[in-house]
This record gives sequence, C-alpha cells and structure tokens, in this order.
Amino acid sequence: MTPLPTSHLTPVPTPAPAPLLSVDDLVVQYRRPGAEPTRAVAGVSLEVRAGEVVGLVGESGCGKSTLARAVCGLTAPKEGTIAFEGAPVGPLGVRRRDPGLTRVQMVFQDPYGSLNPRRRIGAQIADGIRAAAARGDAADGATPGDLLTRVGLSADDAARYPQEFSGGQRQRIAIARALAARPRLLVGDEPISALDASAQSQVATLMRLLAVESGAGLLFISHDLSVVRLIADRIAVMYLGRIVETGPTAEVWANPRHPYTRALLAAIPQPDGAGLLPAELPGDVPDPAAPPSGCRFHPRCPVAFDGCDREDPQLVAGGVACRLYAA
Amino acid sequence: SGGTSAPGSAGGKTLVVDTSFNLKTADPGREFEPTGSIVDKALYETLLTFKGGDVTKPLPGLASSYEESPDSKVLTLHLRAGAKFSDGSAVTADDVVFSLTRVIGLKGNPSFLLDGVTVAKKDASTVTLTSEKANPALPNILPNPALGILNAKAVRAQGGTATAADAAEKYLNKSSAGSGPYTLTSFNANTQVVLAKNPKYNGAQKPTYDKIVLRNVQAPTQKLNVQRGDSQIALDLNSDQTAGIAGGLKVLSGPSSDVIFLLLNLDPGVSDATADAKFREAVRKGIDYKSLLTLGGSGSVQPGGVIPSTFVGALPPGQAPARDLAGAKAALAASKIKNPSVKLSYASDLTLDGLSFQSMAERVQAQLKEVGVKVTLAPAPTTTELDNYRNGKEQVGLWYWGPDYPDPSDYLAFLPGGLVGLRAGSKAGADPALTALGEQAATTTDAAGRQKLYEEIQTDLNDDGAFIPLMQPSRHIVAASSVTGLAYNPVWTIDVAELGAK
Amino acid sequence: MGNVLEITGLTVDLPAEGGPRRILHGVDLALRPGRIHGLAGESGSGKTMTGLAVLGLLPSGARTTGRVRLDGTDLLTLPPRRLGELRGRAISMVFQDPSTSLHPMLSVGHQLTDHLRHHLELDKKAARARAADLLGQVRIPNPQEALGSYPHQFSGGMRQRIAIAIALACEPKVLIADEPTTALDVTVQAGVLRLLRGLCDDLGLAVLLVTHDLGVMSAIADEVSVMRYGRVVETGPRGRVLTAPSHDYTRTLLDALPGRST
Amino acid sequence: MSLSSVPSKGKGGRRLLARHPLARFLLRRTATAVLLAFGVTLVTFILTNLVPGDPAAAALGQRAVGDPAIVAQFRHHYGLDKPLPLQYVTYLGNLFQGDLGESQQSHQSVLTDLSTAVPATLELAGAAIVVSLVVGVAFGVVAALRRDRFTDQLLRVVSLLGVSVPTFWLALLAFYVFFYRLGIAPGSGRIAPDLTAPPHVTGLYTVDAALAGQWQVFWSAAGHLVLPALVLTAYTVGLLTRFTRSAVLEVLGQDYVRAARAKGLPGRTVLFQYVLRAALVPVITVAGLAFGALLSGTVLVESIFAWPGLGAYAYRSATTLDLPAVMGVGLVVGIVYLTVNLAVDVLYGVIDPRVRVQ
Amino acid sequence: MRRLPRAWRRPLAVVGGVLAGLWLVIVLAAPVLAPHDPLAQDLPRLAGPGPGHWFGTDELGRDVLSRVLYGARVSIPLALLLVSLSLLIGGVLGACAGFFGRWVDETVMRIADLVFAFPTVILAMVVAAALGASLQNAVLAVLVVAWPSYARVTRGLVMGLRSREFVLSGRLLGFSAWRSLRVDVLPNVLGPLLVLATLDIGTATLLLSGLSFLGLGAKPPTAEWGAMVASGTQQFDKWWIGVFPGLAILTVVLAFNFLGDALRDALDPGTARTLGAEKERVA
Ligand SMILES: Nc1ncnc2c1ncn2[C@@H]1O[C@H](COP(=O)(O)OP(=O)(O)OP(=O)(O)O)[C@@H](O)[C@H]1O
Ligand SMILES: Nc1ncnc2c1ncn2[C@@H]1O[C@H](COP(=O)(O)OP(=O)(O)OP(=O)(O)O)[C@@H](O)[C@H]1O
Ligand SMILES: [Mg+2]
Ligand SMILES: [Mg+2]
Repeated sequence: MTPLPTSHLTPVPTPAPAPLLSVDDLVVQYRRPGAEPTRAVAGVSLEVRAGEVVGLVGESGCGKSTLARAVCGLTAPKEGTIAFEGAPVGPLGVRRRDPGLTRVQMVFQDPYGSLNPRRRIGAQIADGIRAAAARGDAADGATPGDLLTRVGLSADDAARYPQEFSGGQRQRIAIARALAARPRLLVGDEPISALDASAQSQVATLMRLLAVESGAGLLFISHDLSVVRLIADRIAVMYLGRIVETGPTAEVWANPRHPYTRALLAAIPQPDGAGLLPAELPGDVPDPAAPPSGCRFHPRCPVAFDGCDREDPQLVAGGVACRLYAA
Repeated sequence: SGGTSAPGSAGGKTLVVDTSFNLKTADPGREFEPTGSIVDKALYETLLTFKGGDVTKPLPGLASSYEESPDSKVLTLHLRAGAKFSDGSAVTADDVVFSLTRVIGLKGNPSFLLDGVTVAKKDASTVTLTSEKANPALPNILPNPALGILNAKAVRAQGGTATAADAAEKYLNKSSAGSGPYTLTSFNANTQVVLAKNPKYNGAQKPTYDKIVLRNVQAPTQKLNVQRGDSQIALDLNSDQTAGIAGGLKVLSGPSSDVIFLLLNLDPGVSDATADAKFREAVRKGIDYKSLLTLGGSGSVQPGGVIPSTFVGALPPGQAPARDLAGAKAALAASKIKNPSVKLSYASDLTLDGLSFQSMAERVQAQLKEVGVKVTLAPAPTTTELDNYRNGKEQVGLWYWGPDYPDPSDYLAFLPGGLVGLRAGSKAGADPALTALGEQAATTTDAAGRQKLYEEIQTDLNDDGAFIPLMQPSRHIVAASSVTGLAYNPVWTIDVAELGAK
Repeated sequence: MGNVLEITGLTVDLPAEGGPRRILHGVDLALRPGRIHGLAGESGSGKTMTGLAVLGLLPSGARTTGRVRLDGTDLLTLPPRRLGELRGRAISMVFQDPSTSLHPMLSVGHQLTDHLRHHLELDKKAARARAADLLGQVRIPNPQEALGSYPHQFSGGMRQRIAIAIALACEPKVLIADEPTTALDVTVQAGVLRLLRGLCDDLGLAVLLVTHDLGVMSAIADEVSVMRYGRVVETGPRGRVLTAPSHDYTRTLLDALPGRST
Repeated sequence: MSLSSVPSKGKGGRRLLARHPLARFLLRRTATAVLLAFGVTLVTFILTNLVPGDPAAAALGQRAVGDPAIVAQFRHHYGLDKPLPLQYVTYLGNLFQGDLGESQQSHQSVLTDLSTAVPATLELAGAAIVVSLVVGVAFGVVAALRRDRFTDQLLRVVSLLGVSVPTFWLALLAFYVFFYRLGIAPGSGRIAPDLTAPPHVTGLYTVDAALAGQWQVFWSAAGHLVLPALVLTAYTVGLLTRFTRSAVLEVLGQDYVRAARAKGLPGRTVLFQYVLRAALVPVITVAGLAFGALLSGTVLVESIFAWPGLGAYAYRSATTLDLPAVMGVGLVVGIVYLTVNLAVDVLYGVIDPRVRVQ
Repeated sequence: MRRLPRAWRRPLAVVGGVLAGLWLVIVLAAPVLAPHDPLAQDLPRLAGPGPGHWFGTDELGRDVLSRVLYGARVSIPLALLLVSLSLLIGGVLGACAGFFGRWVDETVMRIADLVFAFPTVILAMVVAAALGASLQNAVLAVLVVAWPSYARVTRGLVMGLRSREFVLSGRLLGFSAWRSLRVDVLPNVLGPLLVLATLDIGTATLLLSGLSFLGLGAKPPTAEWGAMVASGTQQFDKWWIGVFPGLAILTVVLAFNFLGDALRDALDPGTARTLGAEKERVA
C-alpha cells in the first residue's frame, strides 16, 4: 500500500451558515429489564458543518457510540432532535431508509465486523454507488475499482473477499463503501482504534482527506487524542453522556478550560524520551445508569468547590460546561 | 438379580405370570377384559363354572345345583352351603341378587351378559334367573368371571349400588370382596396385580400358590423371562416364539376360540366391488387359507364357519372354504367389477395370541394380488379403526370375534341386522330366511337341534355372506415344568387357583 | 547491580501446517532489579511470545532453544514441577486485558489467595490478610470487602490493578507485563503506570513491559528494546532510543506517530 | 379487618416483589409455568379431539359398544356428552382443585396413575442423567486435554456412536445379550417379582427402599435400574462429551486460564477450579436439554424393559384416546421441563456470580 | 489442485463421507442391488442368514437384505426432506423472530417453548395418534417437533448478526429490512445452519424410525427400518430380523454425524475467528 501524505491538511474552510448536522438536547436511553434505564447520552447539542471535521473524544462508556448511532438513525432518541440538512433524522425501521438520509454514512470500529464475509468487496462497494443513484444523484461514473484506488488499494481487489485483507485494508474498504454513497456527512466511530499504531494515523488522515475533498462533514470519534488533534478542526470532549467542552482543536489543545479536558490532555504520555509520568486522574467513569448529582465530573474533579455537587452546569457559549467559567 | 428365592418353588410359593395387560378394573361388574377375567376368576366365585379347558359343560360353583325350566326362561340355582367371603361372612342369596343386579344396573361392559334377565331371591339359599326370551345359553354364560358374587354388605358400605351411581369401583380395585381362592393384595391396571391366598376359601380345590404376581410384559420379553426362570408362566407367546422353547419348560398349545375373519361390506355405498357376490366369491376362493395358517403356527386351525371349532355348533372343517385360484379368477371375470381395487382396513396395533394383524393383512394383500385384486392396506390405531368398523364404513376389514360366552348363540351377531352383521352392511331384513333361522336357533333348547340349525346358518354365511372366517390362531401358554394343572380356558384364559406345583 | 533475568539466543518454533514455524529468531534481553525494560515492536513481532516463553506458557507443541536464566537457573530446561514452583513466586505476569485475565466466576479473594497459599503455604486467614494488604497497596478502596467481590464488580482500571496485585502477591523478582494498559482509558492508564513505577522503585522489581505505545514507553521505561520479526533490533537507554534511534526500523516506528511527520 | 388496610398491604407486597430480584424471578417463572401448562393442556386437548376415533370404542368392549345406553352412560361419566369448550373449561376447573380426572383405561384417577408412572420414569431418567453427566463430562475433559491425539479421536468415535445408535435397538440388543444370553442383568420390571414394592414415599424404589431400610429391595431395584439406564445414557453421554469437549477447549484458550498457570498453580487446581467451573455453564444448558432427550428415550426403552413408566402410560393413553390421561401426561412433562429449566437457571446462579447479581 | 479443507482431511469425515455416499448409492440403486423383491413372501420363513438370503428372512419369508436395501429409499429421502422442511420453516420463523424482534419474536419463541416442553417422542406420538399412523403423518409429527430448534438457532444467529456492523452498514446504504435479511444476514447463518442440518439428518432418521418402531410410522408392507426392528423385537432369538435394520439406521446416522461433526469443526466460529486473525498477522 502506498503511504499517504499525512501533512497536507486542507485549510479550515470558513464556517458555512447552515450546519449540516445539528443535534439539539439529545437524550438516548437504553432500557434494562428490571432497572432504571441507562441515559447513555444525557442532553447533547452538537453541530457539524459541511467540510468540517469534528473530533469527539471521551473515555470508554461515555456515550460516544450511542451519539453516533443516534445521528445515523440506528438508535431512537428519547428526547431532543437530530436534523440533517434541516430535516429530522428518523429512526430506522423495517422499511428502507429514507433515500435522503443515505447522505449520512458511518464507518465502524471493528474492521472484522464491518464487511460481509460472504460477499465480494466490489459488490459491497457497489451497494454504496447504488445508494447514491437511488437517491437520484447524477452518476459520477465511479466504479468500485476507482473507489478502491482512492483509498489506496488496487482496483483488482474488487473481486476478493474481506477475509483476504488485513484490518487496515478492511477499514479502507469500509471507507470506500461509505464514500461510494457520496455522503454529505461521514461518521467514524473509532474507525482506527482496532488498527496497528502504524496504520492508525494513515487511515485517519485518509478519512479526513477524502471527506473534506468531497466537501462532506466528518464526525470523527476516538479516544486517542493525538489522532484527533491531527485531523479535527473542532473538538468536542464528552464525559458521561454530556459534552463538557468544545472548541477549535488548536485552542482546546493549547488552552483546555474544563478540568476534565485538562486531565485528559495531561494523561497522554509523550513519546519524547523524557521519562515524565503522565498525570493521573483519580477514580473511574461512573456508571451512566446512576450519574453523580450536580456536575457529573465533580467526584473526580481536582478543583471542585462548594456547590458542584448540586448544580448541573450547562454548556455555555464559550464552549465549556463548568461552574468555574459561569458568568 | 431377578429370581432371588426361585419363585414358584415350593418354598416361596409365588407364581409369576407374565402377560401383556388388557386390564381396566378388578370390579367384576365392570370388568370384561382378558386380564381382568384372570384376576376376577381368582378373586370371586361364580354360580356356575367350567373345569379346565372344557367349556361345553357348566359345573357347580357357588351354586351346587340348578334347574332349567322347560321353556328355558327360568333358571333356579341352589347355593352351596358353607361358602364364605374373605371377611368370614357367609355367602347368601342376597349377595347373589345384589351382585347380578349390579352388573345389569351398572351399564358397564359385561351388562349385556344378563340382557333381559331378572334376578330374584327365592329363599336364603335359592335364587332364580328369569329371562324375557328363551335363554338356553344362560348356564354357559354364568361362569363368566364378570358375574362373580360380591360381598353385598361390604360393597354397599363402600358406596356400591346396583345403579350407574355405584361408587364401589375404587374400593374393589384396592381390596377384593369375594369368596374366591385369592384376595387382592395390590392392583395397578398398568403394571402389575398381586394376589394372595384366601384363608377363608372353602371351595373344593385349595389353591397351591401363596402369592400370584401378574405382570404387564410384552410377549417377546415374556419369552425371555420365562426362559430365564424370571417368571413361571408366559401367556402371550405366538407360535414362532414358542417354536424354539425347550429345557424345563412346557408349552400348552391349542386353537384359541377367537376367530379371525375377513369382512366384505355388502353396502354398495361403501364399495361396489365387495357388494358384488361374484367378487366376494373370488376373494373367498382366492385366499390361501393354508398359507395363512403358517402364520398362526402350529396349533392354529381353519374353522368351518364363524363359530370356533371348540364350540357346540361348529361347522366341520371339511366344509370350510379352500383356495381355488382358477375359480377365483373365473368368479372375478364373471363379476361386473373391472380392475378391482379395495381397501383393507385393520387395526395396526392389534395382535391376537401373538399374531399381528399387520402380517395377516400383508399376506392377504399378496394373495389377492395373484387373483388380480388390488388391495390397499389401510392400517390405523385400534381406536380409530374400531370406529370405522362399528359404523360399517370399511370396504374390507380384518377383525376377529372373541366369544363373550362359550355358546353358539353369541355368533348370531353375524346375522343381518346383528351387531357384527351391521358392520358389514348386512341390514336387518336383508335375508329374511337367514334371520328366521337365527331366531329359531336362539330359542331351540335341544342340543342336536341347535347343532343342526347353527350348521345351516354357517353354511349359508359361507356361501355368499359378508364374512370369510380365516383362522383360529393357536394359543400357547408356556410354563415352567414345575407348574402343574395348566389348562387354557377360552373364558378366563387360565385359572390360577387350579395350578399346582411339582 | 547484576541482571536478574537474562534471555540469550531465545528461539521459539510453533507447530504449523507443513512443519514448525519459527516465531522467535534468537532474542537477547536482560532485566535488572528496580528497572523497567520496555519492549516495543509492531503487532506480530513476537513480544507476547517472548514473555510466554520465559514462563513456559507457550502453546503446546512449541519448541525452544537458547537460555532464559533467572538468577542463574535456566528456566527452559527446568522440569515442569520446578518451573511451576517459580511461576507466580519468583517471576509472574500481567496480561493485556484485565476483563479476560481474571476468572469471571471466582471471587477476587480466591484468585488472590490460591497461589499465595500454594506457594507460601499460608493458612486461609494469613492469606486473606496478606491479600487485603495487597489490594490496599494497589489502591483498591475497601480491601476487605473487595476480597469477596467478583471481577465484574470492578472497573477496568481497578481490575488491572487487581491483576497486578495477584502478580505481585508472592513478591516475585521479575514481572512481565504484556501491554498492561492497552485496554484502559488514558486517565486510568496514567494511574496504572504510576503504580508500576512505584512498585518497581519500592520493591526492587525487575519489569519487562511489553507495549507498542511509545508514549507509555517513554513515560516509564528505563531501557528500551525494539523487536521486529522475532528479533531484537535495537536496545538502549530510553532517552537515546526515542530521540536518536540507531536502527531504521525504530525510526519508522517513531515517524508513524501522529504529528511526527518529518 | 378494615377495608383500608387491604390496598396498603397489597402495595407493600408489590413493592417487596419489585425490589427483590429473586422474588421477581420466581414470580415470572411461575407465571410462565402457568401459561405453559395452560398451553400444553390446550394443545393436547385440541390434538386429542382432532382424532377421528371414539374413546368409547377404545374403552368399551365389543358388545357394550353396541348398546347405546351403555355408550351414553360412558359418555356421561366422562363428561364427553358436553360441548367441547365446556369440557375443557371443566377440565381446567378441576385442575385448579388438583383433580386431573379419571383415566378411561385404568378407571383410576390420573393422578394415581401418574404417581406410579412418573417416579418410575424419573428414577430411570435421573439415574441416566447422573451417569451421563459424570461420564460425559469426564470424557469431554479428557478429549479436550488430549486434543487431536489418539484418545481424543477415540472418544470422538465413541461419542458419535453414542448419539447415532437407535436407543430402541440398543435396548433390544442389551436386553438380549445381558439378560437372555449372559444372564448377568436382572429381568424386566423395577424389582424382582417375588419382592414387594417399598412403601410409597417418593415413588423412587431405590430411595424408598433405602428409607425403609429394605436392603434386599434396594439392591434389586438398583440392579433393575442398571441396564435400562445405561442404554439411555448412550445418547446423552455422547452429547455431553461433545459439548464438554468444545466448552473446555474454549475455556482452555482463555486468558484467565493462562493467568492461573502463570501463577504457578498446579495443573489439577487449574483444571478443577478455573477450567471446569467456566466450562460447566454451557454444559448445564445441554444437560437440561439432554434430560428432555432422556424422557423421550424412556418411551422407546420402557416397552422393552417392561418398565412401568410414563412412556408406556403415554403410549397407551395416546393410542386409546384416553383424554384425561394424555392431558395429564402433557402436564407432567411440561412441569418436568419447567423444573429442569428452573434448576438449570439456579445452577447458573450458583456457578456464575454475574448471573446471581442480576 | 486446491488442498482439501482441513475438515475433510480428518479420517472420520472420510469414513462419514464414504458411508453416506454408499447409502446414497443404495437409495438410487436399491432395485439393482437387492437380490429379491422386498415384498415377496416366497422364501422360507425365519431362516437365518445364509446363501440366497444373506441377512436371513423375516416372519413372512421376505428377504431381510433386500428389505434393508429398500429401506434406505424410505428413511434417507424422508430424513432429507424432513430436515429441509424444518430448516425452511424454522429458519424463516427464526430469522423473522431474530430480525424483527418484539412481538414476532415473542410469538415465535413462545410457540417454540411450548413445543420444547414436550419430549419429542411423546409429542410426535400424540400427533401421529391424532392423524393416524402413516409415514406422512410421522414426518409431519417430527416436523412439528423439529422446527423449533432451527428457529432458535437461526434467531440467535440473526440477533447476533442484526447488530453487526456490516448489516448496519447495509441498512445505512438504504437496504430495506428484507434485502438486508436476504443479502447480509441469511448467507451468514446458512453455514452454521447447514452444519446443524447435517447433524440433524441423523436425528431425524432416529426419530422417524423410532415412531415407526412404536407403530406410528411407516405403513406395511413398506420396508422401513424402525418397523423392521420392531418386528425383530417379536423374535428375540431370530436376531437377524432386528439387528440388520438397526445396523442400517446406525450407519446412516453415524455417517451424517461424522460429516456434520467435521463440518462443525471447520465452521466453528472460534476456529474461524482464529483463522481470520492468523491471516491478518501474516498479511
Ligand atoms: N445496547 C445497549 N444496551 C444497554 N446499555 C448500553 C447499550 N449500548 C451501550 N450501553 C451503555 O451505554 C453507555 C454508553 O455506551 P457507548 O457505547 O455509547 O459508549 P462509548 O463512548 O462508545 O464507549 P467506548 O469508547 O467503549 O466505545 C455505556 O455505559 C454502555 O454500557
Ligand atoms: N497460538 C499460536 N499459534 C501459532 N502461532 C502463533 C500463536 N500465537 C501467536 N502466533 C504467531 O506468533 C507470532 C508472534 O506473536 P506475538 O503474539 O508474540 O506478537 P506480539 O508482538 O505480541 O503482537 P501484538 O502486538 O499483536 O500482541 C505472530 O506471527 C503470530 O502469528
Ligand atoms: Mg464506542
Ligand atoms: Mg501481544
């Protein structure tokens, strides 16, 4: 495979007026037999604009996948709205998806589970092309082979089965399939976390490149902050079903404001050979079924003060949900 | 292992009898199954009885003597003095009246035995049985174990009445209330029945065995059990199964009184073919009776007519139908039926004396094929098929008739309008001459006259009737050589009280 | 100080269709007390196999040559019984995923005490007391209660600490940690790394830390070895290997890091 | 009692039920059981009434069946003269009072019939499942530990033979060889005929005899149990061997087993405490299913060994359209199935703490 | 030439394949192979094995060998038919239950539970008794008890697949539920189902012959193995009547079990996963 350039980041386009995706006060619950439901996403608002890459980071179990699935209509929201290009995203039923919604595509985490092992990859990519055609988009003449070359594979691979590829290659195929549908919004749910370190940044950069190239928005979910930093224009930090901070990547990186974001950044060990131990954040992510009262982060917060256990801070215009920054 | 104390030897005095159960109850008023008869024969005494296997002559039982009125309508019986129930009380005329009226009143399986009979007490030791019509068969009917005499007091105390409201069955399935040679120890209609010697029994012949165990065992297993000494008597082995038996065992064989017959429906609505007399003739001549007998094995016989060879009124074997293949084909050609095809119905799960109806049907099918008759086999479970049979819906049926009592009058059921006749589409009045013969036979009392009348009836039936008697299968009883006094009785199979030990 | 564990010329052949396949082609490593030796390398380079070979836990049918000397005793030629006596006692191992390396149906107390009792011949009470101590050391709150709990009742980070407690129960000299933080969140990872570092410093433990995360390596390893295709291609002090690698392969590894495109 | 106290009591009870997971579990189980029993009776009722045959024909003699008065009396006695829905409702009504009706064949209450037939079958199936579990699990473990060696192959052949051999045929061969030819097995039935059955407590002869201290009866009952039980185990041993093998193999590949070995625990400890515990979970499920298979197997085996069990009873009832008896059999079998399932679930809880907590 | 897949190189798989092949040949060529008419009653009755009748003769003087050979034409095609039908019915119902969930799932699974609550033979017995004894009804009876296991397995597999990423991807690309079921789900459950079906051919053969053994199956004079064993039970010491048909059942069932077992090993998801991971490393 050809190594892809990792440095030529397309410049951030000026934000378009209408957001491509707008999530408003979204709540998603999982019912559990004989117990209180789990609020995996507990009131999230988020926007993704065309051509923009939004990185969503957070620890395991904080609700990132749930949010991603809700955005694609795979999970029905309990409260709140999800609008894609101004139209609401309805949950997926028995009938086929609203053709307009095939403009939203997703790349999943597990490279082994995201391709049908019984079908040739060419046929699976062709499904994507057909989805675009079914929507009434004019054909752009792309064939599965073309798409495969775009993700760095050979056009001949179309006749092969998924088992014949490595994890990184499979993830590229999954991206090709998603792109074949010519999406306006691409959602990647930890698309690189199952890959080798060497493949991770390649695939991530490829995703950014292809999404931005086609003018689509990209919602990129990861718990690997260094990768997110590399490709995201904007970053959203999630904690226990809530977004606690959001802002342009460079800004958040340089000047994290929420105590959780700070802890998160400080915990990343740097491969600089300096031998510095990363900072530790005590405690674990609490069970989303029984979130702490008040600010959800307060039991672990190093700077919590009186009232944090009662008052639930909202995301303010500055992009941070913390009482330290309350007006 | 199994026979720890060598049961049956003089020490243990236990007799194990294996039979495949056909048993519903131990209550004589309701019992009419072969296994039930074995049990009740041992528990209850009847007014009259038979000895050994001879069913031609009724002998004294609880009644020491009897007189029949000249018109055969009134039977007077004198009770034996000194007979006692197992609780020590004496057997009285009241007990007899209660027991017999109860059989009638229960409307159970054996009720028909005393159809049209009223029972009355004449004095403390005499009863009279009065029939509506002449009933010369009654002395032959009375030995039936279903007509065993119960301890009226004990039974009444347990809810016994002479009506359908009777509630004594449960009690009679737990303990016996009779004067027979044995008492009931335990009863399970599905598994086994255990009897113990009745110390109060005062009949002429005292039983030998202290304990009788009747077990529900399938025929093939019966064979192994009796061969290994696990049991002393096996009742249901067929000829093939008895064939190899030797070494310390004895085999008692003889024709049973069950007659297997083929029914050809006379009703054109059921089958055009069988309603055609020529076709029936073709079938009658087409069957290879000798070859069928090989299935029944040694000891099986072909009866002359529907009445079994061991009964008064039987037709000599020489007059039985025989195979005549050419004749059969000729008859078939003479019939109006072209390419005849009939359905042979039978109960697939039915075996008689170890002979499976399955095999019989298969062989009949093969034989008639040679004549040019296509027979389709239509087996069904007995329950289902019995319904078809009863309703006269079978084209060709393979069934048997086991005598309810050892008297030829039992076979009048085969006449037009009779119980069996109707099943073959032979309606009342279809053959007035034959019907008249039947009525005459039923009321005739002198032996020679009866014999002649019944022979005539059977010849008539054999000519072009609906029934083709095929065979009386052989009945085999296999017993340990230590068991003496073994006899097969068509009414109750074996009388365990008659058995002795060597 | 001398080496407590010395691996020289270790080769491993695994049975495969069409004859044995060589997985390790002569690995040389040396661990010293109180130091953490990082082992990096891409997936499939044989890092895990090296660790397993030391403990004699290779899949059945595996053949080894070379030497693995623990305080002078060659582990590879040791009869199984003697090796069993050393395992968990003098040398122990922590695995990658704490949710699969703890038995889901046995209580934490049971898993912590059974080898304590076996190796140290402690009675039940003493073993439990020591187990509670250990849980305290790895900072599990409420150690007494935790002994009666089951793994699923703990979070991932706590489970990994329990796994470390189990590994350290009999005070071994050498700990082999196979990617002990890969399955954990970064904030939790930091805690586990600090714990490891502390234990190593306090107890004089020699640690072989397998990881492919060069950040982790940089944070706590004293020496670093890089493996490729079943061989150690470079060994040296952490600072030098991560800043001035001498082997091309190490350089490619470093280049693949996000944001490090030179 | 004041009326106002009633609702509060009810509410309290409900709260307790809602809170206590075990109570809720049992409640749900019982509800399922009742529903299932209802379903079983309904299905049996409908099926049995679909039969073209007439129970009167099956139960009455050839003469009696010709007498309309007797047939009418029979139908009246068994309630067959009522419309079908009413018959069913009546049956359910009686059922709630523990009355299963009277068998048309044995003239006894079905409950009485079942009280001898069910223990007979349970004794047989119980003995068989115990043997199967012991042998099957042992075989499975050995096969897994000796994977792909000769022993494994041998056990594979043995277990596949076990699941392939027709039970009824094996019963036939076994009875012929061991009883008839060699004479080392006792004959048919549950005990030697000259012995009296032990006093009825559980209905299991071995247990009852032991309780009563009748050791001769005990040994006879145990001896009679051996051959049919062994015949029955052929299938289940095969089944359990295959399942245990793959379960153990799966567990052997788990990290926690490797971790246990890394702790230096002796092989025995690893096998019995770490491997078997986890491997037993799937095995228990299969054992539950195997018990069902055993019940089926008994139907075929009982006739050959003249074992007076449920199979023989079911066969006779089904073929004679003995409705109350067939429904009784259906119910009992349903109950056994539910009990086995419940036992399996409880065992899960015992073995796996994760289940316990939920 | 491509190498045989691993499963087929196992000796047992070969034995199973050869046995099954032999029986299939017998099914096709029974009229050529059988020395006698299986229904002809022209040989001496109950003759032991010997020249002219190598498996002996039965109580009607029919050649047991010929009947055993012809019996293959009854049992094997019926077992295949039965398994295909239960696969079809159980597969469709199970797939619907697993894919659509909710009340469809509840309904199908409760019915399956109900059937599961009966021991197979007893339920089959009631069905056969209700409909009359015949091979068709026996097949129907076995069908009634056999489909739920397919439904359960299919449901489980489908439920597992339903949330798999590639199925979701398909839905996101605008597949209707049906297309998704057909294209993404069913092809992936077929493998395990076929293994189950292969193993089940044996079970079906056993059940069918069991019913015939009880007299609830094949109509005479059809040469059916279970019924032949049953007639063998009537003659314990004429062992050949029952032993040979029993052996026939055993070998047929064994053949398919050997095959199914090998297939299962080959398709075992655990093994498959490892194989996949292996490939990944090498690539
Ligand atoms: N199908 C489900 N049913 C019930 N609870 C669920 C389900 N899926 C997820 N959850 C719970 O919802 C919460 C959020 O899960 P989610 O998968 O969205 O987290 P995540 O941020 O994607 O985590 P990860 O980084 O581990 O993928 C978790 O606590 C999880 O246990
Ligand atoms: N059980 C096994 N049987 C055969 N080969 C194996 C087995 N386990 C691992 N291998 C092979 O051994 C080689 C080394 O594997 P190892 O697990 O040591 O790699 P690793 O460096 O730990 O990789 P990772 O970073 O993915 O854990 C690989 O090529 C792998 O395919
Ligand atoms: Mg996720
Ligand atoms: Mg590894």
